Amino acid sequence: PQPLRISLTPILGSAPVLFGVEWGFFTHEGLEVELIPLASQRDRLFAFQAGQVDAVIADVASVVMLAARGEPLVVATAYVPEDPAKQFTILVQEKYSGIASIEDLVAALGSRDFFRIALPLQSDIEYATDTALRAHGLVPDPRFYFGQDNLFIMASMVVYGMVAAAVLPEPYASFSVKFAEAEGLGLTALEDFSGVPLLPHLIVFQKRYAAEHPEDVRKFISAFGAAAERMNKESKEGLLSLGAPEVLRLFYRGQNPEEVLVHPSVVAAIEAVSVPYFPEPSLLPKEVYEAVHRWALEKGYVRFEHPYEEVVTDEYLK
Amino acid sequence: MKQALHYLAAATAIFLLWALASFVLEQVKGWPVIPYPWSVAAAGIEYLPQWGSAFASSARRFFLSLLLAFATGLPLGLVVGASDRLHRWFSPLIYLLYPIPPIALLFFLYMAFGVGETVKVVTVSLTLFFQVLVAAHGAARNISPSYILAVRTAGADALQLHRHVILPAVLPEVFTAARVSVGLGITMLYIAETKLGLLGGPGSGLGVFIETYAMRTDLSLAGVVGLAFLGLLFYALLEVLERWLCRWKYVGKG
Amino acid sequence: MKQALHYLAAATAIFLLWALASFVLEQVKGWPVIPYPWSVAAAGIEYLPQWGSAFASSARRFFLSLLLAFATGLPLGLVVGASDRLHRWFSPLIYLLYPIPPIALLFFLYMAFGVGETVKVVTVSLTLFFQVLVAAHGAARNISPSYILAVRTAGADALQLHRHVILPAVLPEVFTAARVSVGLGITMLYIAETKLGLLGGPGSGLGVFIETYAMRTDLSLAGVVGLAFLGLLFYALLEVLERWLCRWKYVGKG
Amino acid sequence: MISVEALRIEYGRGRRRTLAVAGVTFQVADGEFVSLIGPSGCGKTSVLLAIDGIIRPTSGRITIRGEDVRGVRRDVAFITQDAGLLPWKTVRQNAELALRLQRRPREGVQEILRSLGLGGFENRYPAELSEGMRRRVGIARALALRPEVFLMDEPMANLDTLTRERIQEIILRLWHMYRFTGVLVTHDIEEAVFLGQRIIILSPRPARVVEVIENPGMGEVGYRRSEEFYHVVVKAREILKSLEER
Amino acid sequence: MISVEALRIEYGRGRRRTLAVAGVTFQVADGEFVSLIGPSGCGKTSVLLAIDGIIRPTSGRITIRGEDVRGVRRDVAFITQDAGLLPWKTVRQNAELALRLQRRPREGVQEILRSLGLGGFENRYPAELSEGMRRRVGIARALALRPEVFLMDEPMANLDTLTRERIQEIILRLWHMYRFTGVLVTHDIEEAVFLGQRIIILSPRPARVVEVIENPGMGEVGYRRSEEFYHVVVKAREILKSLEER
Ligand SMILES: Nc1ncnc2c1ncn2[C@@H]1O[C@H](COP(=O)(O)OP(=O)(O)OP(=O)(O)O)[C@@H](O)[C@H]1O
Ligand SMILES: Nc1ncnc2c1ncn2[C@@H]1O[C@H](COP(=O)(O)OP(=O)(O)OP(=O)(O)O)[C@@H](O)[C@H]1O
Ligand SMILES: [Mg+2]
Ligand SMILES: [Mg+2]
Repeated sequence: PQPLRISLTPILGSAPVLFGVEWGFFTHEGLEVELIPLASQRDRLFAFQAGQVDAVIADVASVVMLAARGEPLVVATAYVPEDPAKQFTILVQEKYSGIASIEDLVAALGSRDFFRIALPLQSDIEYATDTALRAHGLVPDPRFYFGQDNLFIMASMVVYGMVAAAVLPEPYASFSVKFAEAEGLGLTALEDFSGVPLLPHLIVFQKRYAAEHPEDVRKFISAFGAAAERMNKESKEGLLSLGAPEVLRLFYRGQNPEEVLVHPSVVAAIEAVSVPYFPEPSLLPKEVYEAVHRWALEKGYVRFEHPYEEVVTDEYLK
Repeated sequence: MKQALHYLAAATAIFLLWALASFVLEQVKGWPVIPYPWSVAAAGIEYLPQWGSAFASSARRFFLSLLLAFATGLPLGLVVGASDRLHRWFSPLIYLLYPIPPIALLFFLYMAFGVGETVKVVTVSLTLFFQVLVAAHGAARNISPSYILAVRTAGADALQLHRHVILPAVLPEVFTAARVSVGLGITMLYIAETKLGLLGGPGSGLGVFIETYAMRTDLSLAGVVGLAFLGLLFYALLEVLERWLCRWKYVGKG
Repeated sequence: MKQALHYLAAATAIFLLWALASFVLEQVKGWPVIPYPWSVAAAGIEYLPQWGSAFASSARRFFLSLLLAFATGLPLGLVVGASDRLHRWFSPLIYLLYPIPPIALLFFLYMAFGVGETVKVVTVSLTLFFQVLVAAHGAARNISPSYILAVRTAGADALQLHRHVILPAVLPEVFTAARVSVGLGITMLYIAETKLGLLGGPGSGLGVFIETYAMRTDLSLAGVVGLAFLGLLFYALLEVLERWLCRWKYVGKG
Repeated sequence: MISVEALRIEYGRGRRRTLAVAGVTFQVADGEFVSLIGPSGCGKTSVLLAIDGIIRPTSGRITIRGEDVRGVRRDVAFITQDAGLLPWKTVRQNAELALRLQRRPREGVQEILRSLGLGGFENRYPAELSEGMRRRVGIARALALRPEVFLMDEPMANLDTLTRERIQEIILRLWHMYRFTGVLVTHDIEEAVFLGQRIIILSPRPARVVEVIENPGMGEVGYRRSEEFYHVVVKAREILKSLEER
Repeated sequence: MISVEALRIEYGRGRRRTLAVAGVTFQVADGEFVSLIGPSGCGKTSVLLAIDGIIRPTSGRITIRGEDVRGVRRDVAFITQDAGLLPWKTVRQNAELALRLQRRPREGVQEILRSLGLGGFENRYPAELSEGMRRRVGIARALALRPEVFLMDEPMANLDTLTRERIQEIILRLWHMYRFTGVLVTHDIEEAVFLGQRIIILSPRPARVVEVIENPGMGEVGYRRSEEFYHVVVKAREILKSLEER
């Protein structure tokens, strides 16, 4: 039988898949899973649409955009951060930009032509940032942003001052702040995503694949849930020692774990990362879907409305 | 006139083939994989201000790059090509450096030129520069000795030789090279506009436009059509320029 | 022989200029912005297995792309160029499609060729395809009518005409185009390796090698040098091939 | 016998139409050698190409040995102005080319090359030969077909006097040996007189036959230095001059 | 007076060394017209280029009016084989080119063009002219310099008989008018005899003077059809033939 091809994003929501493979939860269910590493979010979505992968771990904005084209099937919530205000972080280089607060940032965006925030476009992060800026009375403009969908490159850029500000999810944000501190580079974290709903990470399947292999989808989700449950029980150290080299191998190929993971700044930065609680897979809330969908319509990222019911189903949850 | 007609016919053919492909794929796959040309046109019109500003930015950028490449590559190529000694010493240098893709050196380019407009223009024109250089160099080596003899027997100095013989003699070949460069240059423009990250909103260039609306195939295809138009525009420009500068080539052929 | 000497001199010149630039920048900026050539060499040697495997993968990929581009572009260009009618109808089509960068149509490429190795090779060869097509087309249009008359009066049919006249007549120009394509192709290879398809490790291509070690300038420059070598290798290959296939061009000139 | 009747050739269509040949009639008997001379651009090459079957006449009729000409015939050889050697083929390959294209056995080529003084050069490329040798390779190629009819379009153009005369003598010698039917197009008056039993003079474009000069002395030993030769040359020159002044 | 003494010209160095001219000596008196003839590749062009100061002799001495030749002189005009017209310049621009390069006033060009039958074609490009007209533009360019010395390197090559003779006559007429000192290089025997008061015959490479034929009848009315012309042509042909056989 064909393995289930799934493309991962280097975000926390992918962690249960990684550990599930590592701990053998999928093979235990009789499911062979093939991890497909792709260069960027855009690539992952293209590959999904083109039918080259059967499933992806993605954010809500991606799901909205995929819904507009290929009628995917959003199955389940993979991970929900505990605190909506802390799901993303705005990082600024205070030294170069003179920005110390969210108000400074809003003022800088409004007045300085060249000032830009690095973030992945067409993503939950862009949605959240738009919403946050609007809450501070600023009409979002695409010219505010510097689109970069490789989170690692973005983190490096803001750490080394190549951009003055960036918006990053966990664990990138905590990692970058600590790493910069350890390297003697100042990096300030501004958090103001209080008005933003919780944006879960999602497991997305091709509709056709789900129709043809409904059992495999159920098995996958149940193994995923089992892996998440075990993760919640493991210690942070145990998870890190097992997961970090795996993450490097998958997303940052060529970085030698024995070299990278002992680097003092990296060690310090990893220390700062907190492992969240992974809930049972559940349905994507309708309000969240609709809020992001509305935003995507306004932005011109999608053209037509796609009702929640056509996209999200609980058919495969248990 | 007649040529314009053929271009029109070709455009129509592309249009029809495209529509056909859209239709067939829609039937086979069950969803509109490739949007129909008319929906692309509609999307383009809906976003006309952005599309127009993207087109204008890309066109300006491309024009600058082309200009820069020619202003530097042409004289250098002529001088190196026209002298046997310079040719022997410099052409290996050119050929050693030529295959190095400028984007591989992007990091250093960013350091030298920042992340703004300059680095894009520099990246594109660096690529074109070598094309022009190699073409001008080759053309200068192939100039008929009879032309050179003609002006030398009339007592021309080196500068006059370049002005009256070498430059006009290589122009046709340089125009051919320029036409080839347009295709290549547009590819490089796209890369320069998107490789580093998307800067400045969809109105700041067709590359950014295409990637920003990547998930809206109709809009992003409108951007791709924009790139094709841009290429065509420069072709037409070069054609007009050549017909004027090299009008001696077009006489006596009906 | 003598040419090899000039290449050696050029390589030395590049080496010295590079070292000088490193030195000057280090003095000015206070930190080693551009690593010295010897530290790049050392880094390359340290990572030799990876570097070697990256080089081999890239070379294989590039060779395949070049082959594919020539196998398709050359016959098509010749056929379209050699016939007035086909030329009139097809060349506008070529020029309309030529400026569209294939990576702008990534989604369709993925759909057609998957996300694996194929799509990378296809993207590179698509770009080269147009270069070869345009060159072969132009060359076929410039064949001296006296050659054609010579074989037609001897009773040649269309196939024989292509085999005995058109193909050998365009070969030199096609080789020139191929040389020009090497530079462009390497750029596209870099893009294909870093921007699309399955992500590989640093051993899976020089492009990935360069990007993986972007923060280690010495290693990533070793990758850039690898690209330059790759280009040079293909240059030399084409040179040898041309001297063999077009040996009639090199006789009677000492 | 070659028979050309009311041959009319037009190029292009509509506004671009050019009338190149406007009704030319002449015959060439088997084994006869005639030369065709006329102002440049008058349509000489067009007539020859029509006889070879490469271009189709707009109207009129051309027969060779009573058969209508339709396409290139195996028993007709054509020599072009610059011999049309392919620079990427060696002397031998060039000489064998016509045979090869017609899928005929390639024997005898070696001997023809030797008889034309090209022995030892079989594996050289055209670029390594002198102009005179190149023309001889072109003649060898034609000769290899063992043709009944030889059509020659200015085969001696752009040669210096002595080389030209030497090739003219080679052609004459070959004609004496094989007695092919020959048609020579030239713009050199002396050449036309040296190699034509009859000299057909064509008018400026569109070509018409203006006059046919009989030249019975052609082929005699030392003809080039005879009084008769001189007089025919003068006569042909007068006619051609008068044509231009019209 | 042009004086060429023991002129020796070598090309290249080391293993690639070619001796093109091996000691050529001759004089041309003021107002005299001589022709230089020799087998192809023998070194004729080299001699002419040396006189024009474009190439530097390996040894030997060249003087014009007693002055050593060093570089291109203003009073010397050179006409090349194909007239060397620049295709991107109009007839007038081509004719004015030499004057322009030497920064001299461009008057009189119009009249020269008209006298050569090129009136009305001033703004045409070379591609629009017949071959004969192109040669005349080349002559106009040379004439515009009002030179004392005319050097001509096969100016009538690749022309048909009638056009060639017409240009020969134009050159003769100009010589009668201006009495310049002329050196004509040619490979056409009749041309050499028609335009040379003396005919200098050179050996195959490396060039040496083999024989100088006096040709006092040159320039007389109807010379081309005279007995004398015919005899000089035969004599020159004999000598050249004997050279090749050696
Ligand atoms: N393929 C063609 N298409 C259109 N016109 C042509 C073509 N070939 C020849 N012509 C025209 O037909 C006329 C006769 O041409 P042709 O080559 O037969 O003359 P020619 O006597 O051989 O000339 P030349 O002395 O220059 O060889 C010329 O005016 C020429 O411009
Ligand atoms: N620039 C050069 N470098 C090397 N050899 C040369 C050069 N120019 C001429 N030669 C050689 O010198 C010899 C004489 O050449 P030149 O052109 O003077 O002869 P020519 O009598 O004018 O020949 P043609 O009748 O072909 O015009 C030839 O063998 C030629 O190969
Ligand atoms: Mg002709
Ligand atoms: Mg010469």
